[in-house]
Amino acid sequence: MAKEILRVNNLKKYFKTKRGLLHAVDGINFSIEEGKTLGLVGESGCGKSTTGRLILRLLEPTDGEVLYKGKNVTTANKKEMHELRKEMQIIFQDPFASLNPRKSIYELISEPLRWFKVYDNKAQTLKKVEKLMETVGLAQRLINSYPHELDGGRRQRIGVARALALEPKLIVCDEPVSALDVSIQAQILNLLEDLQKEMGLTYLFITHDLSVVNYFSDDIAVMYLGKLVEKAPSIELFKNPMHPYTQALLSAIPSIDIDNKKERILLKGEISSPINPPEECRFAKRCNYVQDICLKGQPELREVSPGHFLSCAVM
Amino acid sequence: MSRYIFRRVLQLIPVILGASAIIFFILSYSNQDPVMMLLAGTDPTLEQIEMTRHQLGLDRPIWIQFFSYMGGLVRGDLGVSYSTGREVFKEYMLRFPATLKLAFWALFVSVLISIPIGIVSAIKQYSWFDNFGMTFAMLGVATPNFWLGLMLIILFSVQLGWLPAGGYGGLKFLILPAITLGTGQAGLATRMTRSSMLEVIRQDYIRTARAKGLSEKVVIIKHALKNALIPIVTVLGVQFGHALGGAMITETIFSWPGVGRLMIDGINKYDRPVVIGCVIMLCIMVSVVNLAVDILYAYLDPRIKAGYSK
Amino acid sequence: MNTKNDLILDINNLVVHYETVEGTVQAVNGIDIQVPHKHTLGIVGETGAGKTTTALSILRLIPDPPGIIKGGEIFLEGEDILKISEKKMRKIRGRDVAMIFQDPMTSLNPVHTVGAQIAEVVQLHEGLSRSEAIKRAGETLEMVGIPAERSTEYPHQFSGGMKQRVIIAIALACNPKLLIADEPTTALDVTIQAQALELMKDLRNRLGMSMIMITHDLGIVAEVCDDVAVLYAGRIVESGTVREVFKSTMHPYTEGLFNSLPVINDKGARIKPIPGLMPDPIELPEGCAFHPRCPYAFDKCTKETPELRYFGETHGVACHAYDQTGFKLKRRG
Amino acid sequence: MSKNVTTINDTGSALKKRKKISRSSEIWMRMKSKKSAMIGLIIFSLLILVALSAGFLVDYQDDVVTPNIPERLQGPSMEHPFGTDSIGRDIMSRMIYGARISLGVAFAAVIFQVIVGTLIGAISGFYGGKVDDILMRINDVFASIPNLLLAITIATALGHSIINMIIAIGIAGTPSLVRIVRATVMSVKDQEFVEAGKALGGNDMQIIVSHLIPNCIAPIIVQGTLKIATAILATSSLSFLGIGIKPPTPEWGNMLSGGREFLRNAPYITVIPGLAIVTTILSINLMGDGLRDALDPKLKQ
Repeated sequence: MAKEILRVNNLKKYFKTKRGLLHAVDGINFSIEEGKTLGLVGESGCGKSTTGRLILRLLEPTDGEVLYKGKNVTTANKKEMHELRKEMQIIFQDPFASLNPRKSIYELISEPLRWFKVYDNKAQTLKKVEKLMETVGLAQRLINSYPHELDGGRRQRIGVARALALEPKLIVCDEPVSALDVSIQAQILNLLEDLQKEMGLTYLFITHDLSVVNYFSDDIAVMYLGKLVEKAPSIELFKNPMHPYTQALLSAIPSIDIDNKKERILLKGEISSPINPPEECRFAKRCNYVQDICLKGQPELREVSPGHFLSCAVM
Repeated sequence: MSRYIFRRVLQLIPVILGASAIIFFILSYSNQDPVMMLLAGTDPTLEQIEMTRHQLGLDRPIWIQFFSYMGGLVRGDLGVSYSTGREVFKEYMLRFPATLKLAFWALFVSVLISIPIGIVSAIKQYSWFDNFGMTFAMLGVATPNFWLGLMLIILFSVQLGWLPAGGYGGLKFLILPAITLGTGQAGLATRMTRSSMLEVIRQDYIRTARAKGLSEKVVIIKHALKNALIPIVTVLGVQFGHALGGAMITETIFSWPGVGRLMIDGINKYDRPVVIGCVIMLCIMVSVVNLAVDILYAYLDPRIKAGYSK
Repeated sequence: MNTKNDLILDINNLVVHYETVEGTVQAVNGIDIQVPHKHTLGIVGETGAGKTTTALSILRLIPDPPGIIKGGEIFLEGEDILKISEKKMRKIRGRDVAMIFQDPMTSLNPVHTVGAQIAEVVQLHEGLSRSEAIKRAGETLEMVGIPAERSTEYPHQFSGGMKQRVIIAIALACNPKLLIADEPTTALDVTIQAQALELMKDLRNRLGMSMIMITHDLGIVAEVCDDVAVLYAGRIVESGTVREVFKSTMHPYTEGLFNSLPVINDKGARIKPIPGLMPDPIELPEGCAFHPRCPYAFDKCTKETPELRYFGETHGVACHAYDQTGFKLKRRG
Repeated sequence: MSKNVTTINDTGSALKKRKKISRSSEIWMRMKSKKSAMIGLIIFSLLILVALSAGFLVDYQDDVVTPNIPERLQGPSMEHPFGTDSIGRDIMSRMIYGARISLGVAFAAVIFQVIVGTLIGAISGFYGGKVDDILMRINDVFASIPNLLLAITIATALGHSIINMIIAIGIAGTPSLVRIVRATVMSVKDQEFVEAGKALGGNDMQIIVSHLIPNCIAPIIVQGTLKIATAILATSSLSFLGIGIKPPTPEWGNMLSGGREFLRNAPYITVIPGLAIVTTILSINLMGDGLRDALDPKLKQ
């Protein structure tokens, strides 16, 4: 019924550093169906943001391909890429850094419209900007304000409005709410949800916050040190987490439920270095169930039950 | 660490050769003639001029002159002065002790003024002391050395007669030049100390130190100052390096027989080997001081040390 | 209610302002806090609610200028620390009251070894010799799960989670009676946060400390705290035991916070954000500071600031809505 | 379309009172609030005014260059407020003309530096890689020779004229400006909003015009201002050493140097031009500092 809008095949991104090759993203595969949300979850340094940037080709991949509606994004030429930018957009994590401090809200939101020459006159552009501001819940009188005069929540609304300006189909949301307070976070999440319903948007929702991702996503992919370790529909993942890392991650969320205290799985140590990682399973050093087989390498992601993919040799 | 030093010394070579080449060509394309300068006042015959030119090797094409000079340079030969006929390196070493002495005492004056004022100004930001300190620093930056030197001469030599107006000798002769050069340097160093301290005392680890119950003195000296020193040491190092290369203006005012005077004399006489020799030595001085400063960084900040050993 | 003698900390009507060029920032506007011995109090609130200001007041570390403690009393075991000399206060910091700061990346001095940074505090407060202090530093590191040999290393050689352990070690080195933790795990990853929380809980129980846990995360409060105070615009709007506040929430703002959270076990439950924004602390609205965002606000809320009133022994709420008989919150599912 | 979306209702925020103010007037307002910056600006404007109107105020032949031996070495008086010099010329007239030379040379040299420095620095910072490597190595070599020494060498080689002074000081001050511009461009280039611009479909040119230039211009203006002070200092230093502008053309540095033989009897010949230099440089630095604070939008809070 739903068709695939984005497919990522064996995507890799290595960065050269002084100490060796940093395997930021190391051969990941997934796809998203139109109108759905895929949550990409992981801790800092796992490569989730790099993945988002690779999809939009803000970074050039080392290997692999990104297909948007069957078109290969990674090999698109300048002109094709320019057209693709209208279809795929991004909302950044830090609403302070991602808005040019010297531009007013009008200039910020109208920028893509002007660049793509969507309208031939200023009045139409202004009307569109006003409409976008209304859509994301920004008061019209702020149109000439500068980002530093606004709070984080409003700034993030500007980021959303800009992403919507060209009426894209796919939006990569890179930790869009993690810099915000709980009550403001909830406002932005609701906004994104409403927009999805109204405009039929597809989201890749990148976050480290599991409770948010569960609420927001249809499917969840869990990332650890550049690899996907598990992927499943979110209800299934939360009910039946299979990878030891997913299990630990889920149990680590502090719960507000004071009556049902769950047993916490504590992991040993901390995330190891992504620079020149050894052949073994990336999680082997911290895993409570590690066996000899794990040291031979990380297994491919395989389907263990319908829609539920796992990369673990033991479970 | 030693590998790091070795690498730095290697990097220095192209810079010195480049700087020498620049000065060489600037002086060579001058519309002035060193031979005429040399023979000035002797009413030379055409023959004499040609002979001198030949002796100095200036009748050869410019590229030949250049490569012959550079060839000498690579062998460590700075050449011979046109005007005195002596080896440039010997001339230089004759003057260097005076410059070293002046540079060292100027640094002493600068440190003595800038660090205490900078620290107190930062701790008591916007107080009357801070205003006073910053006005002083602003004036230090805005006052030209040559004028400050002359003002000190007017006051201490001409009016009060306490100190000599120039010349080379014991401490008496050193005081005015050292103060002139040192206070000039102190202006910038004071501003740097203040801003660096202000930056550091806002850091979280200073709050951690206070939360331990440490006294303010310990917090400032032990926890803040060491972190703030890097930009201060950088500024002081650059100034010291330049002073080592010859404080041309201060040395001129106080008739201080250092390498700065040698350089000025060389320029005025179009004595190319002397000028290039001085520039090369200056580059070496600046680089040696920079290297010393970098090594000092490693001592001040373990993160930088870790970076060097890679 | 607790009697005075049971309390390690008793704050009465604390008011802290920051005088800035743009106006007076009313950061803390009359806060009462009681912490009994061996209890853990959670202080919850969003950015700008006055959490950190409250914490720093207890150590008298409010940056002055621009901060001024305008009024109130802070009794530490019966003694008003706002009235003692700075010298005496320094003896309390690090020895009786210790603090853990939010960002482990910036809270350690980069130019001193971690061992020296721990040894410094024991040397200062317990009169140990340098070598004894260094030995103690090693023991304290072991206590937080770091091998003693690493005491000669510098902070940049530690990962984020390890740095936070070092900070915990510094705070606990002198066995403080009260530990103030200001968002101690916000900067950490979830799995590392779990390790740090576990460690803090364990040490608190072993050392018999009282603790104030400042956080914006209600989940952490549920896991770690006995009591909780909810802060909004520099005032406590609701306080009580964790059970009281979580299970029979009374203040509309607390309700809003809970409704803003996605429910992890119930994907269908839609979040209900609090409309609007935190008020500007320079221009707090009249009456109840929450009234512009409150769905239950009526006339009185715009005029009078509600006082904390108690329902039962420990459950306090500052809300006028309870003047109306039969008022009840509509908490989500 | 947006019926489901909650619009933020404002809660006593300070934003309500805000009217639309243009950016330039906002910068001006911030500048005005800083007393020291305004003092600097006023003094500097007066100096420029004096320099520009020098031709109306004094007669170059009669007042500035022609010796008047009978009136030599007269101390300050009503007739000669700053006294006369060793050959009897009115020091005030010479100072007024000297302002034109000192400021003129400095301005021209800085314009040279800003044009060349910005061009090289921006290319280097924007393109990076090999281009950057080569340009920076060359720049490093120039930077390794101290400013004053480089200026002296160039001035000596070219000969003593105003144009040559401008070239000498212009070239000598360029390497440090190249570095500042390059560092600024690189730091702006790495900002997330530049990446955001790319994601929104901007091409190189659009991103340069829209994001890079506006964020680099403020630091360049500030540095340019401060560089005027350095250039004035360099001009007068060279003239003082007898390498720069030669008498009888009046320049503050050579006037001051001319008083050296008369320190005992006529110290004012040395004192007054020096005070003028200090005042000028001080006013520029105060102004530059104020400008830096005023141009930084993040400092506003």
